[in-house]
Amino acid sequence: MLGKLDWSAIPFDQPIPLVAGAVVLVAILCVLAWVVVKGHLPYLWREWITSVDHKRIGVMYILLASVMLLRGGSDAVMMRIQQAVAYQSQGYLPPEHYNQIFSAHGTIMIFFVAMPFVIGLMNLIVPLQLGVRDVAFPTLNSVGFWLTATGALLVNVSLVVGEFARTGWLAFPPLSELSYSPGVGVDYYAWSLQISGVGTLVAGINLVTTVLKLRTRGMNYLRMPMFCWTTLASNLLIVAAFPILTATLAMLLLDRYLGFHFFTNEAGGNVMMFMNLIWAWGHPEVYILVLPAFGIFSEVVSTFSGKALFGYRSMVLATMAICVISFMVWLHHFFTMGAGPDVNAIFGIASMIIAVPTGVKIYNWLFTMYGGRIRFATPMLWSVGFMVTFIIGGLTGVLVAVPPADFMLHNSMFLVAHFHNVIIGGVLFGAFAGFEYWFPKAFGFRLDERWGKAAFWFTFLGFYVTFMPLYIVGMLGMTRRMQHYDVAAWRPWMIIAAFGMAVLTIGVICQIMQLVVSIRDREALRDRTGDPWDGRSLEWATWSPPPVFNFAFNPDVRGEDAYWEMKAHARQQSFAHEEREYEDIEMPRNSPTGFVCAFFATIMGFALIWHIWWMVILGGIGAFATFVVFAWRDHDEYVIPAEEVARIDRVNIEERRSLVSMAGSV
Amino acid sequence: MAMTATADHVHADPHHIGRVIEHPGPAPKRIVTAYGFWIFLLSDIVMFSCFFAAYAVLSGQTAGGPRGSEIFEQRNVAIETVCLLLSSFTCGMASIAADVRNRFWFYLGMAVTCVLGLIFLAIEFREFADLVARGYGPSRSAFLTAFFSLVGCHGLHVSAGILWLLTMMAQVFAKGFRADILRRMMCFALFWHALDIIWVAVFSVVYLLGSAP
Amino acid sequence: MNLLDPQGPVAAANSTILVDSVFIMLVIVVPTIFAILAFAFWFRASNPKARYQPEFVYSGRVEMVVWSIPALTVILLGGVAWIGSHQLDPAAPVPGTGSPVRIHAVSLDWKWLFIYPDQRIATVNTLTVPAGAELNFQLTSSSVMNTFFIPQLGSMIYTMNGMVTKLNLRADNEGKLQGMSAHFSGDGFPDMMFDVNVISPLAFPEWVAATAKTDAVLNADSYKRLMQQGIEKGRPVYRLDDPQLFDLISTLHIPPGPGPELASEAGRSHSGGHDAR
Amino acid sequence: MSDETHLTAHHDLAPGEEEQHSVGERILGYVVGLGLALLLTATSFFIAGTDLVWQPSIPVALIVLAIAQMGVHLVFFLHITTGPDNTNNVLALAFGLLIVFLVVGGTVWIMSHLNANMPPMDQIMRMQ
Repeated sequence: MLGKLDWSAIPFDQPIPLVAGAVVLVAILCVLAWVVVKGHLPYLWREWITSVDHKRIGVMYILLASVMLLRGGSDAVMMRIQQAVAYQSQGYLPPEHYNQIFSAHGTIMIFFVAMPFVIGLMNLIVPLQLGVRDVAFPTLNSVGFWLTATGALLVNVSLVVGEFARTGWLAFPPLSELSYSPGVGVDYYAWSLQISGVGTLVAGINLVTTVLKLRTRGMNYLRMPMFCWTTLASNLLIVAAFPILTATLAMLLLDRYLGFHFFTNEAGGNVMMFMNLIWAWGHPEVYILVLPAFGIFSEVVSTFSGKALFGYRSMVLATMAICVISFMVWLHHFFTMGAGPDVNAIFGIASMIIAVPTGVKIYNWLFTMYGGRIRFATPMLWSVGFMVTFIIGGLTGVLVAVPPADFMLHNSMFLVAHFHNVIIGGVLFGAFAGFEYWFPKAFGFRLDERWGKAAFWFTFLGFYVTFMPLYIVGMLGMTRRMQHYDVAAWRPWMIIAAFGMAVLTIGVICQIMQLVVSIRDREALRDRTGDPWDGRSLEWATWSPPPVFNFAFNPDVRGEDAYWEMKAHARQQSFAHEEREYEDIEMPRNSPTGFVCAFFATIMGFALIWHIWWMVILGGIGAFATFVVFAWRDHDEYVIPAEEVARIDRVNIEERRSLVSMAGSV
Repeated sequence: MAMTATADHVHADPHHIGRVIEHPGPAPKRIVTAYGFWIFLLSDIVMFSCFFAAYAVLSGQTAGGPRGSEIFEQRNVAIETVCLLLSSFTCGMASIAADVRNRFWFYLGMAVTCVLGLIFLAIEFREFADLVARGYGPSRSAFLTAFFSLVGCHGLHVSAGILWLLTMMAQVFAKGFRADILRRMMCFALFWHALDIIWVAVFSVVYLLGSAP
Repeated sequence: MNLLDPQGPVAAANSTILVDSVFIMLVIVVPTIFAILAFAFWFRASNPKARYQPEFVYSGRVEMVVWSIPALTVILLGGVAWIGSHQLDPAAPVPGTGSPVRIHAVSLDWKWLFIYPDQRIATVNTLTVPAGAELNFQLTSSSVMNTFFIPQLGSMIYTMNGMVTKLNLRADNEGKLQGMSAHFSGDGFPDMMFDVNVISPLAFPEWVAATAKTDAVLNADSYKRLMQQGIEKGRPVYRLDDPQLFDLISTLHIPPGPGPELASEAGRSHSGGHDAR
Repeated sequence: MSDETHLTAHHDLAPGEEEQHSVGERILGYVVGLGLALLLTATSFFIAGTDLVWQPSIPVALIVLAIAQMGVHLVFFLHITTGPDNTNNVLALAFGLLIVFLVVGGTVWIMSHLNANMPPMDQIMRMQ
């Protein structure tokens, strides 16, 4: 009846996950109870859960990422403490628990923190920057989000029901095959990634189509803000790379569920092919994450330097070059598997070639600052911090692209330090910069600068204190994923790294405090102009938070830095403006399709993991029925009448004109 | 006027050289939907390419089991191919019928497409069942694993296509040729034709190249 | 275990390339970081001396330089990578004094088995080699993937079931080194450290002779017992019964090592890793 | 604004969409496509089973025929053309094909190198 599921699935013998799970469960129940008692449930259902508004979905993506950042972060804290204490002892985490933690940490941080964070920001901002009312497929957008949330949910369920993979975040066979991982851990891993992978693919298709087909009048390709370009590149990579992940995990699942022989030791299976395929996805994945961050930095550096982006065409070229070359380098993740020297050298050189466009980007940001008038608001601090940190990560990255050097550094703590260097220093700093930069746009008030700056400095220093020792300990020969060790020389560095983790944690706490303080002081921090940073692209042309239809009139773009041009134009024409004819606006109706679909996907995923076949069929039928019901509905749009649009817009224009006149008088 | 406009425009786009062709604004829904679906199809083809790559790598790993030339039956494959080709044609007829709002020809085209698809699936199913019965199931060797996965993945797509096709017919029956239903019809036609393209690769690479002794 | 303290020619070359590459890049990276900080500081909004040049958004000259700097660096490093990959290919010979020593390494769950086919002996978790001689490793795995790595001798390489990888190394100085598995392989993975004793070429035959006197015999049966999941704290040595043992393992004539037994039906696997505590 | 500087582009065609044609012309397109596809399929099957061509060239011929048939499908069934209104569709297709080429070609190349460097079991058995 319940497949493999019974009471022994709950780890009563392991207090840490049980207590953690209980605390989280109680917290969730408390929040739910509060929501229900206060009567917020209908509001949440109407305005958020069923929302197909790209801004709302973007915010929910970021919320999911932030919550999962805390989960992945606590895994990181536990790992650092374990490695600091587990010298010549077992530490406080037994191997079967420690191995789950590092696997979960990697999986969560990549798939459920970094991905949703950048997808959320793209969702939130790209339609605004392109001057359009929504993404190409609003309902699918909601489906994509909820499927991502399903994946995250399943990973967390594994904490208390069953176990998570103990194989590392890429679940290399044969360790992840049924004979060496007979538990449900790898199934949790694979199914949650399959489900969230569908969500990611949907988001990718959506954003590619949005950028290519939905730009407002006059928004030519070479007038798009840099963030739109990097969004395009990143989502093209999603569309091209995620199917590879899906196929690879499907093969692993076929091996595990139906006794196929893709990667088994027996009957001619080939483990090396898993490495090959998973990295054919895995390397582009890195650029899927970092390209949007590059876009965010481009926007931020240009805005806060008060200049257009230096070398815009170069940047576009560099972005698209990275997009294509990132598909030609995946072998560098397994130089030490024994391919011949020609293959190793060619892929090594291809990997280095990516450093060229990346280097060009750094220089272009540098020259954007040159001759600027730089305001060091929090987003700009994150950007400068990123530029310094990312160069170091780039250096060590090129270093491990040299095959002979990689023969020593592969899988070492040096490598761990390297990819944290680029992912924290690149993606996470970028996500934070974008969060600080666009928060006023999303919510209509700014974030507290003092707490924001404190968060930056603690995170920045904490990062160095944590990861520089890992570089050193890697040079001392330490390899990754060690639950304990006996080498005395490593110990002091691990203790310093654990201390750095504490500093990083303070940074995260400051980030939370910033949010709390800002929400408390939201009236004082209110932004009535819609353009708090003196921005240059179209998202600042509407007010904050933007109305559901984004723009009363789809803007007419006349050049690069569209909104900057409009502002300059408005000043020149001394605010002469003609009253325009308002029109009705059609917007997509909200739909519970995404939520219901994810509900069935959760059931199906859970049933698949535990081999509860009747429930799998039920979930599948439910998901199909959901889509048929969605396809059957007669009205998928509603109309906002012209008078309503006019009323809302006139208020905005007054605010804006006062802003421009103030700016003009300076 | 032209002068000022030029000056204005140069000012606006410092990186532009020469004339600028203005983007006309958001595309109509029909184009957006079909284009999005086109992107999805390309990603689906990338997924197939992984199974093709796996097949290429594993096709020699028979582990003492049968080789391709010992189990493939060209006659069946030829019938399957003709079925799919004809169904692509009838699917095209159905989409023309949908465009001219002709219900009869639409139903007929879709029904024939459905029947041809079912014949294809039946032949494929019989082939698989026969192999499993002879002990040559996917667990027998890595070659058979790759073969069953690649061909089975295409078969699953055809099954999903038939489910979609029936849903499509039911929608037209219940709602008529509404704009959104026509958009879906366009996507369905793209999907069905794309499956045909993948089948061309399958029968060439798997069955014909694999039959070589 | 310090990578910058190499004890053999392969490690010496690897670490020299490593250090060289770092310095080549530092030449570019340090000025760039300096420029970032300097520009950020000088062009701050509160600095009245900084000249605001909002129209400085394109310069062909700067673009040229900006593309050339990383491109040239990469061409230089690419050359290093090309030559280095070929010269330091793990399978490339590393000439040494005396006759080469053939060693067959097998990664087990979770220990290392070193077979000396010519000497007809085998050791677990300890590798004894003569200084100065070429060491010809052939490596495979009894079950899951591992990576054979002796940091101070250089180049690591994967071990995989049903496959044989090749690695040539040389240890130049007598002494005690440490090796490890550098690829996660399950619960007992951190205990896959092994000792490397580099002894003088004269002492090596003596060690072989002494080892060969042991009573323990390694054949297919005792190998099957050895490959059960578990951690080996001791350093057992064996007389090698069948010099073809490695071939039997790598060609899967001896089936792959068994995984953990599923203690309960409920998807939480329990493995030999418990023994470790 | 002046026409000289601001030319307005037209929207692309949707993938699968044809330029304005009469029903008869459209049906004719499908008929031609079907005919060509059947012809190419028949040729493929014929070549795979015949002794009339030089055997080692058969795989090449089959691959060329397969590519030709995919082209026929693209043109006559999916209506992909090189027209300016199809640029975006063709670019997307080209990107997809590039990825397919990289994934399949790269995998085959890498795996053949790895397999050659690490003789797996059956090769060793042959050597013995």
